[in-house]
Amino acid sequence: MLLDDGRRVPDLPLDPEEIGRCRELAAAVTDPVLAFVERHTTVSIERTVLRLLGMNGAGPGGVPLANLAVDELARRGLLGRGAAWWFGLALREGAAAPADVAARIASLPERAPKVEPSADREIRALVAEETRAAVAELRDRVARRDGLRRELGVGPRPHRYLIVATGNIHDDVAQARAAAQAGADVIAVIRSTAQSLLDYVPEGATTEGFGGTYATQENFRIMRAALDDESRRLGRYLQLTNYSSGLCMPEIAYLAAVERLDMLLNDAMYGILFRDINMRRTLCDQHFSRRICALAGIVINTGEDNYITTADADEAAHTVIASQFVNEAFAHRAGLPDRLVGLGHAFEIDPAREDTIARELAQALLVRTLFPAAPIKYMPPTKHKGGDIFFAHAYDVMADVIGAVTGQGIQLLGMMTEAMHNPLLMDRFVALRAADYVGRAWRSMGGELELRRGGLVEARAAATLHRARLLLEEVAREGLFAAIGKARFGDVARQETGGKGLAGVVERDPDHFNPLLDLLEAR
Amino acid sequence: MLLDDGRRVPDLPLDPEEIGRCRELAAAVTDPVLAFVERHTTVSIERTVLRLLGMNGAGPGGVPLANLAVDELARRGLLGRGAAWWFGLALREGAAAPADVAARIASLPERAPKVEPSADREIRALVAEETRAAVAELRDRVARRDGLRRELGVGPRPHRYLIVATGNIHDDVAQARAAAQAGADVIAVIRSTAQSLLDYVPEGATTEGFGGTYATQENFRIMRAALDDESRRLGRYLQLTNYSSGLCMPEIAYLAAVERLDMLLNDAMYGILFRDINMRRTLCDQHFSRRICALAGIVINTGEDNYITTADADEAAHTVIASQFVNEAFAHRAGLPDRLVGLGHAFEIDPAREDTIARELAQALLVRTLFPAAPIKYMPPTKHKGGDIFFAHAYDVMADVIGAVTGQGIQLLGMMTEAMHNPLLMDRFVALRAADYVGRAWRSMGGELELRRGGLVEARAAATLHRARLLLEEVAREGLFAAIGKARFGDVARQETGGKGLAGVVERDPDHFNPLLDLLEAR
Amino acid sequence: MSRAPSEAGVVRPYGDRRDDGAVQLSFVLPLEAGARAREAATAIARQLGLEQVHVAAMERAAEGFTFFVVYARTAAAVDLGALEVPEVTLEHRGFDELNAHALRAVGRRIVVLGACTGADAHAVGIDAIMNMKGFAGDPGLERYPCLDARNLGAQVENVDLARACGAAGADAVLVSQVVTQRDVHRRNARDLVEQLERLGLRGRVIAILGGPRIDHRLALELGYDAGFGPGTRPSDVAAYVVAEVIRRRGTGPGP
Amino acid sequence: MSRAPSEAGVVRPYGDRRDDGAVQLSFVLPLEAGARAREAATAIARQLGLEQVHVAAMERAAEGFTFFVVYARTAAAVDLGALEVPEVTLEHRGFDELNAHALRAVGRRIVVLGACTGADAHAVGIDAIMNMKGFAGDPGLERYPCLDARNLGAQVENVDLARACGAAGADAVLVSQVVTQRDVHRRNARDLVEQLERLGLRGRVIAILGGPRIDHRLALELGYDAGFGPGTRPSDVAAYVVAEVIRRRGTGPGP
Ligand code: B12
Ligand code: B12
Ligand SMILES: Cc1ncc(COP(=O)(O)O)c(C=O)c1O
Ligand SMILES: Cc1ncc(COP(=O)(O)O)c(C=O)c1O
Repeated sequence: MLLDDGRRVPDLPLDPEEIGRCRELAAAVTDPVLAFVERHTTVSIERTVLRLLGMNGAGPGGVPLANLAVDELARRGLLGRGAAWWFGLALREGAAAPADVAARIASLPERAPKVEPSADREIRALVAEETRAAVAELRDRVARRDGLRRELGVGPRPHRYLIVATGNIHDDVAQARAAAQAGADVIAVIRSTAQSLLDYVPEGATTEGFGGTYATQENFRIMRAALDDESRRLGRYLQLTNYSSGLCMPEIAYLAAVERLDMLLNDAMYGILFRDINMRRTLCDQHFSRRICALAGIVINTGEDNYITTADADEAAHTVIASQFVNEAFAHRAGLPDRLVGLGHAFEIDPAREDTIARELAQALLVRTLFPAAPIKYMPPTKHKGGDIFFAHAYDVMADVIGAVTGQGIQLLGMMTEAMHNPLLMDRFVALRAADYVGRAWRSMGGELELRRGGLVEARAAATLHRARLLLEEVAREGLFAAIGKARFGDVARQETGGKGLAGVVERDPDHFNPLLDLLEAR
Repeated sequence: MLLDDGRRVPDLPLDPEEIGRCRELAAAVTDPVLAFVERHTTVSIERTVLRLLGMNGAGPGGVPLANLAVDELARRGLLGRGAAWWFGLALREGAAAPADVAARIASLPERAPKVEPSADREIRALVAEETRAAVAELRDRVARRDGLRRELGVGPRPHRYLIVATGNIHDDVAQARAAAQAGADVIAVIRSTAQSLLDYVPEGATTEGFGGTYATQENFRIMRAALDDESRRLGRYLQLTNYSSGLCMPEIAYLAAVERLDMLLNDAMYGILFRDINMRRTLCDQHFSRRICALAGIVINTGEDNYITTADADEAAHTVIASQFVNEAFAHRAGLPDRLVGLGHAFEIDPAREDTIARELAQALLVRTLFPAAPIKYMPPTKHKGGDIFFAHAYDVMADVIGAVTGQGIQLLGMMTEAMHNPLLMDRFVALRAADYVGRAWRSMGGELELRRGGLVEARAAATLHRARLLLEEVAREGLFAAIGKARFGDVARQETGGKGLAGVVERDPDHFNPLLDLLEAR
Repeated sequence: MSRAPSEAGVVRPYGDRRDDGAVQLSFVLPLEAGARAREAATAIARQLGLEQVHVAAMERAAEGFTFFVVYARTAAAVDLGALEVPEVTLEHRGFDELNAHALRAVGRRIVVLGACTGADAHAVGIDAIMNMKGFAGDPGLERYPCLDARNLGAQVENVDLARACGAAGADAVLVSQVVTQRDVHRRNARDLVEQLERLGLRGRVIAILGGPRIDHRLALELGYDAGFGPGTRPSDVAAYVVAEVIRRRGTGPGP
Repeated sequence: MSRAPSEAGVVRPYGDRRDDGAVQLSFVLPLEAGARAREAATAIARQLGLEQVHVAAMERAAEGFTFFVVYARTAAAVDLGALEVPEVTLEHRGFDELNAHALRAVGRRIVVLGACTGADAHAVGIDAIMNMKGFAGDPGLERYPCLDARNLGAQVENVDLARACGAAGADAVLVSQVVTQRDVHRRNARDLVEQLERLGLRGRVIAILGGPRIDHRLALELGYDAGFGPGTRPSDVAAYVVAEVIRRRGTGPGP
């Protein structure tokens, strides 16, 4: 198969009917979810709207103003109308600064004040206008990012994606620059453990994280500035990514857009399965966050790779594919074109087994072939790595090889110290040297190799696709919520009303007002 | 292609006419050389005969008795008749022990004594009888080796070949056992630097070598005993190899046969090119040593891998193939069946270049396809390794992959510390873990992958074969001696009368007597 | 020739000859590659007491950073006799035998709670120990008739876990810690012990710590009764828990 | 934010934070894997002065041998100011310029003999420096009009090389040493210097040692004037030889 970027990968004949049916089923899976989403909003969505309208920064005690305001509205049961409306009301009543708006919202009477229809219309018009202006400004920032990217160009695919995770944004910057100089194309700043569970976005530059660095607007800004600088010095545009995941998906997507990030980890199910976040909440948040990504031209990276860290990669291969169809359908419904849908998968089969390359190749090629226009994100082995860094390195190299032969779009580089610590500078350097070599050495092999008709690789790919279809049939029949309840993905079961953050899901009033959503949906 | 051992490798269509022509040319190259060989003997060949007849051990000053005797004969110009004849004379005159024979030879008058034709016949008959007995005993030992090998079985191919080289045979034993336990199938004891240049075989157990351990009969015995023991413990027959190379090729082949070695590094041109040993000498010695290997069922490993440590592996790929045809022809002429002809080649293309895998694959598959019944020996990268052990490890892993996909017979494992020191225990362990993984992971891939018709790999293989034919045309036309004089192999030029050891080449008298050769040729 | 090197006396790193002291080292220095950086790397190795220092690789890893690979020899030697080796001693019995033994000696099912605590969401390790399915073919604690094993999952707050121990009358609590950056696991593991103490439960509950970067020594140091590291099997934990419960009740020989 | 870490002051190994002292180590101990071996490995690391020792891998490499990978922190720090850095200082000129300069200053071709000596048969290194073809696109010494460069090849005995230096009136001798097991290169390299001395040539000939495990410091120690290691280019050697010959003749500024 010839890829858009000119690379070739081995042809993998697949049953087009089966593929078509998977897409239909995925659409059927998303329909009822989106119907639910369209009837609800969440605290995080509402905070996002307020942030767009200028309510950034934190109040006394470090609580973000947007949280202060939305919590007050929620407590009073006023959120169903949309925070923007209340923002408009405060503006109309003379509030000047965002802090002032927050204060006014906090001092609203317990029962909602009545307003005249004309005042209502004015409020909506006023805020819609503000929103349009804010979105225009956002688009400007995005255009600047795209300008620099066009000017400098990105490296050839696969883009080498490396993580930094010192916990301290300034150390992260030093590490990111070093990684870029050594050949990284994408820098991912890993978040501090459990930021997913925070129902607010921390403020400011941070220097104390565990297993990662907090995702904050200021940290985004600092890193993007450093990467802009480094991009110019290297003459190659460096991409930046972070996580739009957890309880603040939409807000982080927005802040990332403002700070010109290029990609975001953003999955429809990750938070549910791996962070025990309530599924209603996550599914509302993911939709809104993806609409923002669509607006800002941010590539989303889905998290199917995670399933095979808890489930067995051999047995659960089809769950990855099924989930990708679902993630794709959700993404399309949120207005993301294929080129922004970075579906995730991984090289995670237990290396103690036989013929793992045949199956890894089958899986990687299957994903590549099913989603030809998506910039597939390929994760290296992680789960089966132990402390033997030499073995781990050899194992990573194999993932580099499969990535090269199957034309992956975004290639995470495996770390030989995966089982020990967040990567040190030398770990990344070692990984990049090997990836450079593999990339060079295997350059044209994707176009040189063919698969034996009906052989192990083809048969495995066909079987996986088939099982994915069967799973999708079940999920479409029973509904996504029920399927998750039966541990169909990642071997993890979650209940519809369990998990964290359900309280933050609010039914929209009939007169619900979300001018940002209106704009996003109008695109 | 389906290999004898049941493995499959990708089909590589080659022009059968070109292949046939290469074989004809190789035969044409060897003809005049063998004509020369048949008219000559060497000090080492003669020493071998004396050793077979029992003249082992060293005299005063540590000089081996065989050397004492042969040197005396040579000095007197008596060697042309064959040392066996003089041995017979001494026996007939009442010599009892080999030392006595040596002493009698040393005290021969300066001019050769005349003997009656009947005495001459008696001498010849006597020695021929002794030779037959000695050869029978040798065959017995070989049969014991084969028995143990059959009893325990050898591991699946490729056989993993690891070197030990501490300089001390006892340390070598510890390392060899450890390597075997970690999965080695073949142990190679590397010789001390420059043993090639010694015109005698040192005696006894040795503990002080540089870059390796002396090849001595006692060292062979010690290591084989340890490996016999370890083979029984592991339930897997461990093969032992050493070098039949340099100025003592035939003697070492004989001693290796006695001590039940399984393989020997033995090349028609290595000594000439890389040790500056005279070519007449080497070509006589290699023929005789190969006849011994044929008798003893020893697999020879040729040294074409060395060419691409001095010449560029991309540019000189065809010289490897041409030399393999020549080595094969010499081997066949010495009575070696294909299953004992372990032709050598290597993964040595500069890793800084592009698409090296396509070319390494082409080369490895070409060798495999041209010599389907030979237990091809595949060397890992060495020359382009530096001190970055992580890079070196990744690079080695790639050679393991190509070895697996192309069904090599004997796979040397690369050492991540190749550029530093002779391997440490941990270096071998690391290499074996990676090779195990690659072997498992890529198990069936040789049969799963096919090559694009007319693609890079096929085109490269065809071009290399073609260039090998052109080179063979030249060598057949001008003669091997002249071709070596023009640096056609390994970028090294040598002259027919230059180099070390020419004085040890002696024209055979018309009544030359070599009862061992007679037996070997009669096989 | 002795086959296996001796297990007593003094041992030193082994490269290719007994006691040669060969070690491999790698690190980065914040310096540009060059003669000075090479000297600096050598000096670092010398400060570690290394001899015959060979800087095998010096590579520019980035602006102002150089990666080194070093081979050297050390005179460091360990006297095995003098080594203190804190070790969980386990007496392994068959699955049925252990269950019968435990039920006989304790007279009821032993209550075991497990969780991955704090912000740590890595459930795979504790699941491997507790869930039916188990690990590497070894069934998990939930499968043992002699145990009443309850896996509370990941991201469990210490205070909630401590309370649950009280409520369930737990005999043992299994704590998993996987994220260890800047010693977050130490703080978090100590905190649970404090919570148990605050509730007056520490004496009654066998506290067990586990995870890929945990060992018995560290667990003891953090106030636990035992620690289990990488590759632990559920049967190891079952054997320990049963023996320890019985030992504490004074109804059988301790572990 | 300062971009490049400073090049002065004290430096320490860098993992992910300035001065964190992170190093990686691997070695084998002649012990069976187990708790005791893990303790022994930790003890070895501690003897090296390492802290926060984390035994990341402990694998049975063979009967009685265990392979370890260790990550740890060191307090070792190098004061760059106090470092002595013996370094060949080279003033690089263009090919033509160097030749013109040399011929002008010396008035004849400088005679340079080269060989890989003793039992060492590794000719590739000395060939790379001397042969026309050169190394990595850099032409070899034979190509320099200002030099009369003669490559004697490998396996050359020291006594023969020393005599050849006398016979040829060599200005410089280039010695390559590649095999270094048990310091054979040291012995062999020293021996050549002695041979030159015996023939009264040492003062007249610039002695240069090179090879993958050679550096300037080692060469000085072994009695040479300069040493060149991995990655040396012929032009480095040419620049040095020309400058040194001129310096010795007192006809120009030294290197
Ligand atoms: C799978 C995985 C994940 C999955 C977790 C899924 C899940 N539900 O568990 C996902 C993808 C979600 C994930 C996310 C993250 N991870 Co994670 N993850 C891993 C990974 C790849 C494997 C862990 C694993 O499952 N091992 C398999 C199990 C069976 O082994 P085990 O845990 O060692 O358990 C065994 C023993 O230790 C013991 N044991 C364990 N617990 C207990 C308890 C008791 C009582 C007993 C007796 C025994 C015992 O028994 C088990 C069986 O033998 C490791 C890297 C690695 N190869 O180790 C990284 C790793 C643990 N993750 C890491 C990090 C930093 C994260 C994140 C924080 C990154 C981020 N900022 O986004 C996130 C967030 C998660 C969080 N907050 O905790 C780091 C931790 C670094 C450190 N030293 O602090 C690691 C080491 C990767 C790395 N090098 O950066 N991760
Ligand atoms: C090629 C090679 C061979 C070839 C040599 C062919 C030939 N005619 O040269 C063959 C295959 C014949 C061979 C054989 C052996 N080899 Co060898 N070989 C190598 C190998 C793979 C590459 C060396 C090389 O050519 N490098 C490329 C050149 C360009 O680099 P270089 O030598 O470093 O030279 C550069 C600089 O150092 C410098 N330089 C070098 N010399 C000089 C001199 C001067 C004056 C100056 C200014 C600069 C300079 O400039 C050069 C260009 O930058 C190395 C492993 C490795 N990757 O390094 C092993 C290696 C050198 N060999 C080794 C050994 C032990 C042997 C044997 C003794 C093994 C045996 N017992 O059979 C044999 C015998 C050879 C002998 N007696 O010397 C060991 C040495 C171990 C040690 N530290 O002592 C090594 C390190 C492999 C290993 N790990 O075991 N070898
Ligand atoms: C989609 C997605 N979100 C988030 C994360 C990170 O974890 P956390 O929940 O700590 O942000 C991952 C980890 O791989 C992921 O794939
Ligand atoms: C055929 C052959 N003989 C011998 C040797 C070893 O070298 P030496 O000449 O030191 O024995 C090699 C090295 O690779 C070889 O390939």
